[in-house]
Amino acid sequence: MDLIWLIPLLPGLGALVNGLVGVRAFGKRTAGLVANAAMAAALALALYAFWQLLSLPADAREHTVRLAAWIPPIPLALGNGAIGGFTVPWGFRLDPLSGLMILVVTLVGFLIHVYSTGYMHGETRGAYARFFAYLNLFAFFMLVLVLGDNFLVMFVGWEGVGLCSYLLIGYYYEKQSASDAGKKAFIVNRIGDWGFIVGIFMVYGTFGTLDFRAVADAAGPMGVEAAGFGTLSIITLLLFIGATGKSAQIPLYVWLPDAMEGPTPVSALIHAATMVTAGVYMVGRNAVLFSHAPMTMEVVAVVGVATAFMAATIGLAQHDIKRVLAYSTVSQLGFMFIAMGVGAFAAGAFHLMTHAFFKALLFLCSGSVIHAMAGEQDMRRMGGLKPHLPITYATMLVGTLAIAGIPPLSGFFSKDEILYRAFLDHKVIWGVAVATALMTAFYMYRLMSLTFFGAYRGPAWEAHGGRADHGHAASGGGHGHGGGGWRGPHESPRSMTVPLQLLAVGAVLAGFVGVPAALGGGNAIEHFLEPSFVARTAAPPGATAPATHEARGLGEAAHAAESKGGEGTGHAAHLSRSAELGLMALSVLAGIVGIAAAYRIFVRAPEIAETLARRWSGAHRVLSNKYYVDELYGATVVAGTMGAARGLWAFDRSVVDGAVNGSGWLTVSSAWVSHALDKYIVDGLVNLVGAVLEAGSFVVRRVQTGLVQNYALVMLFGVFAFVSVYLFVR
Amino acid sequence: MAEAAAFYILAALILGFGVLVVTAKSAVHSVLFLVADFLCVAALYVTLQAEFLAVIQVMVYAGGIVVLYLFVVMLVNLKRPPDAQRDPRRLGRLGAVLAVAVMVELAAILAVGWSRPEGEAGALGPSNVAQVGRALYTDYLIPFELASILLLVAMIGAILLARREM
Amino acid sequence: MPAWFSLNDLYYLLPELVLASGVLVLLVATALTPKRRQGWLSWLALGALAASAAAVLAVARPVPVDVARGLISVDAFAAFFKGIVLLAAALTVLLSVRYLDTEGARHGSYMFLVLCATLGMMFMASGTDLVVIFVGLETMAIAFYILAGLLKPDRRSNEAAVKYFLLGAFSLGILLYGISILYGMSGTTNLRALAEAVAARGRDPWLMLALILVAAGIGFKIAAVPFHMWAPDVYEGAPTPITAFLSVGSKAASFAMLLRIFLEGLPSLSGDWTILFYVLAVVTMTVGNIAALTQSNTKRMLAYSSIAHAGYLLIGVIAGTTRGVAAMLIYFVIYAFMQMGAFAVVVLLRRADVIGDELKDLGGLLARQPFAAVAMLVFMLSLGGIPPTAGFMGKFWLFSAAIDANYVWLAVIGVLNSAVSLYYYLRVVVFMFMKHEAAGSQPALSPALTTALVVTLAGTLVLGVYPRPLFELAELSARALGVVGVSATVF
Amino acid sequence: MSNAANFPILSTILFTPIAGAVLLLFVNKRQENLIRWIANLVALLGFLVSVPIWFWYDPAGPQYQFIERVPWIPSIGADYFLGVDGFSVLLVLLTTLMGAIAVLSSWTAITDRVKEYYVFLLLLQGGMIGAFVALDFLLFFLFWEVMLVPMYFLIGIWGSDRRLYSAIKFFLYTLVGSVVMLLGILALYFHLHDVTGAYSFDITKFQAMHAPFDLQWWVFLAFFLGFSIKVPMFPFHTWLPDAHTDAPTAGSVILAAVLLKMGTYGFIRFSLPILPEATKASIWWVAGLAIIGIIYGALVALAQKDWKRLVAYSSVSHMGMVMLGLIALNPVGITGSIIQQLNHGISTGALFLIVGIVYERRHTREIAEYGGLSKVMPVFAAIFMVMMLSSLGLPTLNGFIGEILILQGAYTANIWWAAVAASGLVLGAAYLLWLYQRTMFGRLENPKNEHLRDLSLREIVTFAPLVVLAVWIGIYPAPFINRTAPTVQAVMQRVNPEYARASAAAGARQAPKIADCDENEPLTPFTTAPCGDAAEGQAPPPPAAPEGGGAPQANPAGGRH
Amino acid sequence: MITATHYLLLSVGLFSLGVIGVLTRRNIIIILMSIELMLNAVNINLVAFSHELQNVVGQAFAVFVIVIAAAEAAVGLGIILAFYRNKETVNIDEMNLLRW
Repeated sequence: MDLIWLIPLLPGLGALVNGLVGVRAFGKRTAGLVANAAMAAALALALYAFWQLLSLPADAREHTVRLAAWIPPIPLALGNGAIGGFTVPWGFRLDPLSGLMILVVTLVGFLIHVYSTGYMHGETRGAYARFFAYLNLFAFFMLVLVLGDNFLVMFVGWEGVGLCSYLLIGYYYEKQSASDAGKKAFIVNRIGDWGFIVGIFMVYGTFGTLDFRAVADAAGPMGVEAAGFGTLSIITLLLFIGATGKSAQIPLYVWLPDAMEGPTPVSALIHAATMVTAGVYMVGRNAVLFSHAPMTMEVVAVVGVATAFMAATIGLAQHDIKRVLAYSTVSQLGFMFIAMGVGAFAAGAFHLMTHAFFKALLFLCSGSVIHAMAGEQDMRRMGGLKPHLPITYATMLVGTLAIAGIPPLSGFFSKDEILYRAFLDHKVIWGVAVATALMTAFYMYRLMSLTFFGAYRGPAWEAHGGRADHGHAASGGGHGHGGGGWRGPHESPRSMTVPLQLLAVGAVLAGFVGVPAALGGGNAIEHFLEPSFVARTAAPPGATAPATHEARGLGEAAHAAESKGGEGTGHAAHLSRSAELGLMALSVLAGIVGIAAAYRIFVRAPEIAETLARRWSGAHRVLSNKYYVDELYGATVVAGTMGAARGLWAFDRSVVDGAVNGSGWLTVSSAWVSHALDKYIVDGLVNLVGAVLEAGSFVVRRVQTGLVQNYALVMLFGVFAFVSVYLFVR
Repeated sequence: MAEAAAFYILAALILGFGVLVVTAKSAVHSVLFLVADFLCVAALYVTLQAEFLAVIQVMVYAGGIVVLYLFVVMLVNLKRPPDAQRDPRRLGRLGAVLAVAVMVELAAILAVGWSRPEGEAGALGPSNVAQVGRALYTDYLIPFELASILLLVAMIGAILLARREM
Repeated sequence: MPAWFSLNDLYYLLPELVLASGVLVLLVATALTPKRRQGWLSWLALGALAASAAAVLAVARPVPVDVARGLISVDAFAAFFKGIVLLAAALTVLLSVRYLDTEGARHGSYMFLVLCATLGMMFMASGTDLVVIFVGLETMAIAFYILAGLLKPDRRSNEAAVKYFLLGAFSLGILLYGISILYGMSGTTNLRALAEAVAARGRDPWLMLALILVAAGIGFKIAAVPFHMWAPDVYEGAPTPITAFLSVGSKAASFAMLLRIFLEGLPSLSGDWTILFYVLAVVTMTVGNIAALTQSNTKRMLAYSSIAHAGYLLIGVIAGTTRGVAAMLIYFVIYAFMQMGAFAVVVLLRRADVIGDELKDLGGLLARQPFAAVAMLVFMLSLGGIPPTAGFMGKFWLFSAAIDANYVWLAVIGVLNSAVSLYYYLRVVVFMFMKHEAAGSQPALSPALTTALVVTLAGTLVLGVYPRPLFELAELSARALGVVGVSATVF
Repeated sequence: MSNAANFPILSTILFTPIAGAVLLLFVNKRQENLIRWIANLVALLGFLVSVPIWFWYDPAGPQYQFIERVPWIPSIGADYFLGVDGFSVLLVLLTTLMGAIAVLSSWTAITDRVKEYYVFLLLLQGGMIGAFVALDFLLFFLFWEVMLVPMYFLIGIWGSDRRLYSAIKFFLYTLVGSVVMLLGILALYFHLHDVTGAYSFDITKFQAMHAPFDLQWWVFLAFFLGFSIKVPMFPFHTWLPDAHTDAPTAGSVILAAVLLKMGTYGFIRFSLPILPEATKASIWWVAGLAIIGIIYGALVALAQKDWKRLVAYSSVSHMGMVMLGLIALNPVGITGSIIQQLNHGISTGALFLIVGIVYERRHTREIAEYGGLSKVMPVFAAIFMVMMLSSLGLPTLNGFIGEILILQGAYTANIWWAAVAASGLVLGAAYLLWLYQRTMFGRLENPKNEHLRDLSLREIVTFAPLVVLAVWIGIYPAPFINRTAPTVQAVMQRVNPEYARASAAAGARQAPKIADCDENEPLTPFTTAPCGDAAEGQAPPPPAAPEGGGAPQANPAGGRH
Repeated sequence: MITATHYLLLSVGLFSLGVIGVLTRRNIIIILMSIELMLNAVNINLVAFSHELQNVVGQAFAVFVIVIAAAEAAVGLGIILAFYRNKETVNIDEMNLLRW
């Protein structure tokens, strides 16, 4: 386990090799091989490390490796006036939570790498290596993110994955929309990072350390800020702002749908399975802090549920296959935050894991579809693909059922756990979440229907036999056929279908690690993860509130003993087994209803969709325009910033500079104000002084008339002035 | 009383001729009034028991300098009247006003009164030519000699400037 | 009281006597040399100046010596200024050699006048009696009136002479009127006796009047605003080497006189004249710099720059401390080098076909005459006070004197002014380094001019990097001011 | 390792470029390639001779090391007094490195008046080094002013468009500040004389002096004007975009990388330790201006259509960050400020080089003229990407380290400073990414860009050290941070003595856990620095310059030679 | 009783007349003469003080002033002649080649 730092480093090396050498020298085969080998090695190491972790006793499953001092200690005062030392090590920590995450990242990552070798084969040689370099780099940063033992190392990964996301979204950089989307992703993430980083400063100021474990241990004995809005609440709120950016929650979710401009494997890996869950992971990582700040928890839950619902509604009306999935991702991330917000950290992490499998699967399937359709992403031009793409269809169906929460697929267990915990916490949240689950099932099956069922609506392929210029430049789908003409929808190569099948297996089986007690399972994953969510220091006796709260948040079994003192909530956290089963049934029902409705509308009677869209045209328009949020942001935040920028620039050129140039000053006073604002005002305050001096110079020169008697006059005036001053002043 | 009468008469003459010098239309007239003025000043010196200076005044000023002026005036006045052109930017009138203002100020300050510096009650006889001579040749020998060089410079300079060739 | 005159007096007057002899020899030699072959007279003049300088060194004494019944003080202060004046004169001679040939003027009479002016300046620096100072001043002034108008065919030269003369005579009237009142207040013209008498009188209104009038008269000589009006016109019109001499020698001697009269003669009124000079200094440097900003004629620009420098130099007077005086002395040496050097470049540009005093005549000088261009760059930077040139060290001393004497705002105005001044100094640089080459024949260096440039450049650079000897000398000299000397005893 | 032989290393560093400039004067100006070779070799040599101080400087020793002291003008107490502490070591190295890079980058960019160009460039180099190594106030000021002249010429002769205007603006603007600063120096100088009875320009004496508050206040204002114009801080920044825009590439690089550091160097070396009370009284408005600068600079950068001007305004923003860390007056903030100065030198220098590359090829800086360059210049695009990321503070690159330390320091001083200033990071990402998108991404639509050459080997070599440094500082900044410790410690002793007192304990408490420890890099520098004596008022920082000017032997056992 | 003050007031008057002349007349020669008036005013002062103080210095000084007045007159007239040769006038308003 001392070698865990190698897990991120291997893909890092892969990225280095491919980035420095590969883009110039490697053939596609070599480049793909390097990247895949790096990922495979990382996967192997991760499996080994995880196995070692499991072999430890449950309360000792934590291992920290520190490579070096990143920032050596520098004295700094803390919030309480004491002087501490600000220092950050390059430290990595393996514990159950990070163990789970590295497994997900390396496993899903590896599969997507494999998939990409097939999907990206149409790229030119350099671009191919570049893609894999980025992908490896992403894996590197993602692993740093999850393995980091302190806030700053996590932040390294945090920003790093943002960068890779930027690079990969903008992979087709010649496409304006792609580079726009990349930029948007990065900047919106940066807005979130603002909160994260300020939160980090507060963490240091409060605890004097940035180490997760030390922070958690220090926060453990602190009181829960149930009554007011204390330091921990502010910290957690700031951290959560960071999470909303990375995990695409309201109000910072807008970048994720646009991020679908990237190649589909990227969408699968980054924007579905791993990176976007970083926010969830971060909240889970700081579970102790969050659980001490109930007000933040409320915010988290509300934001989560609102995002889940809103994204699901938008998903109903999208036509782009990837966009549907993107909104679905946003929605599912909302679910995870609901879990976090209601204190079900383990459930959230569980859903994170299952989601990684089925959403990656769904994305890769959509990639397969797009591949088959030569880059077409609009579902209105698909349909009836089932016979052409049997494997894709089957695996995608598995994914759809999983996300819809149909037992015994993985999505069922994790989603159900969240719904259950939400029900315990707040009925309204639960209600909305169930509605969302229904919609999820609906729009996912709508996607299935539009893609695989019905009549084929796409272009005729025989007529396009000679079409050579399709491919990424035209469609953005990132797919090319090595120069050959498109010969109609067809199943993808093995390098793509095998990962699909493996992921489908995962999507089916991943849920079984968390079979709830109500179904006779042991909820193994929750027990496994739980040490990551608690402070090691025991709560001081009498501090009932935190204990109670943790009990609520962390599962009753673990803290049953501690929650003895706590009454009310502690007991309310239990439902009878039958009630639990009833809830379970309800959620399954929601899934089935959704699927059935979608089947009815889109497969059986497609005209209903038209009718509905016409009848609810207003709502439909709002939904298909994504609630106009992008437009709103464009009109307010972006326009405001750019307006300020332009205004300040004008200010800079005219006033600040102008006081010292003068030409600006003169121009302002002239009638040409409108034109001048743009052009001359800029050269305006600095130059004013210059102009004044120059004007002064001319005045002084005019006095020099060349007439001797005037000179004598000036001299006499000097005498006169001095004498007068003497006479009248002194 | 006689002293006072002499002073007032001479003062009136000096100032009167001074006004004429400054206001005379013709430069020749100016020069002539200047001679008269200088002679009056010389007379004033006599009343102040500065006979030597009075003589010098008559000899150098009235005899030398004024002749020079007259000569130059004659030389340059032949062609056209000098006051023909007038530059509007010249502030002559303001100059006169300012000069009067300065005069008033000076007079105001000087009229406040003057007192003899202490411990300097020297003895200057009624005929002090010898004393002046001694002062010039002992105390002020160095400036006296320097003045000779100055006069040499002036002489050579005047020649340099006045002759036609370079 | 010692004998009215003795060999001792003659010994201590050796520098002046040597120079006066040089003047007479030169006069005779001029008379005997045909017009076309007068070139060697310049070297004769240079020899006389060198001999005089040697004599200055020879008679220099650590303790001030009173000579000629207290009319003259042979002290380090005087020696320092004599050194500056002689240096300026020597450089003027070097600048003049080819200039005179180009203009077709005679060397002999020109050099005679230069030496006479120098003689007058030396008396101004060493005189401790108003009469000596005044006669020395006039000797210098009259020589300059003539020198300014020496290029008779040149109407600008004529005009400069007339203006300088009329205004000079006018200001002389004012100065003398002031001096006459001073005499009336004290019964003496000796500065030390004057100081005692004035101290006894206190702030008498007459004294104040005299003070203002004398300040106005001297203000004219040092070209302080508002008594500066003559300077730009005369500097532009006069022959360039004379302009240089006027701006350095005349100014140095006038400042020496100013220090003598005010620090030695009127120290008890320092409260009053400090304010007066404060105002003069501020106005002078500001107006000088502002007016210089838009000039297109190099000489005229340098004239305004010289006016501004008078303002800076007044800071030393205002501070009134030993440090202040030392700063002035230091600055004058430095100023002599850089100002003479700048004029040397202007002289260089005077060719048979080009007058060369417009800024555009400097165009592309770097390509045409790199040495001169680089030298001019150094002079301009030095005038602007940029290290590592000497000008920085000079300004540093002046401003430090002001700060030391608690005239912080004066120093602030001074430094801001010096920043403004860089604008027009750099304009010169722009023309030399960044503009196209000007028309006209190739400016060529003559041996004399090269010597002058090398000397001024070396002075400007060396004093900027290693000013130590100058500083020590200047402090020594400044301390001598106002010290009553011992009587002369050599023989 | 140490400077066992008391080799006058600082003088060597200082005079190498100056000697090179003098040497160039004697080369025929038509032999342009010879001139280029000489200049490059001299610049490289200048860097190589400066490398030993990185190794020889002992963070555990006295603050100032490699002391050289020779009387210069004894009558006023000015000495030729050189010495460096960790901060100046870093800046000197930055200067020599950037100097070499600037010279190298000019090979093909400058074809006109080559000889003068290199002479000025090398003189500039000498001036900058001098300012960083001088421990005599007068000497410092001398070098400080000397720099203006060659820079003026670099902009004025080899600049573009409005070069004369920009050059004179640069010159006068900075001159105004520095002359006022000179008055401040003089006021302190006379106060030192009043206190000690001796005239001296010894900076270490000033740093031990306690001036009355009134004097401190005025002098602080004077210094502030001088330094903040150089930095430049918000209302005094307008010379910067013009100067940068019109300067030749090497000029911009030097200007951004080194010249601006003069201002912040001045604050840390002079304003803070000499005028602690006045500094503390000014924290609020200085921080306010710094924060305004961060946001204002970023916003104005966002509005630029001119590539170079955009980078110039980003400089304003970044330097605001540097100032913020500095005025936080705690060790983390100041350390961050110092590190960020290096970072800014590296990243912004590189960004100017990047503009220079395309400007040399296309002779326009209009962003709209470019687009899609990634296609034709992939290596260039990659380097640009790295430097852009470094500039916007991506972790694992250098900018992040500085910004995180600065913001943490600012947070400790005042929560709102950090909160507001951190928004600069967002804006920074916005303008840089947008710039990158507009120039590198998109389709190559301008036919003039179709045949742009990618980087030549020489150009890659100019960037290589910068990229290496960016990554090094980003991943392992400890050697840099440790070297700043004596400086920070000395400053703290003046402005915030609690830190000086508590640092030993803090270091001991926080130090463990960290496994790695390079032998040359003690991880707890604050423990070793002398501090915490009760009478810290009287005790001057310990630079102990023995008579005769030998460097104090920090490591007696280290004499291997 | 005629005191020094009387003489001073006289000299102020004469001095001011000279000043007015300098400032108002256009003929350079008359300006020169006005300056002579100013110098005479100075001399009246000196002699009056000399008499009042019974001190010879004033008279000696006055001698020097006269000498210098003479020298100035000579040089001044020479300069005017040189000017006149070029310009054919002694009008001071026509002398404005050097300005600004």
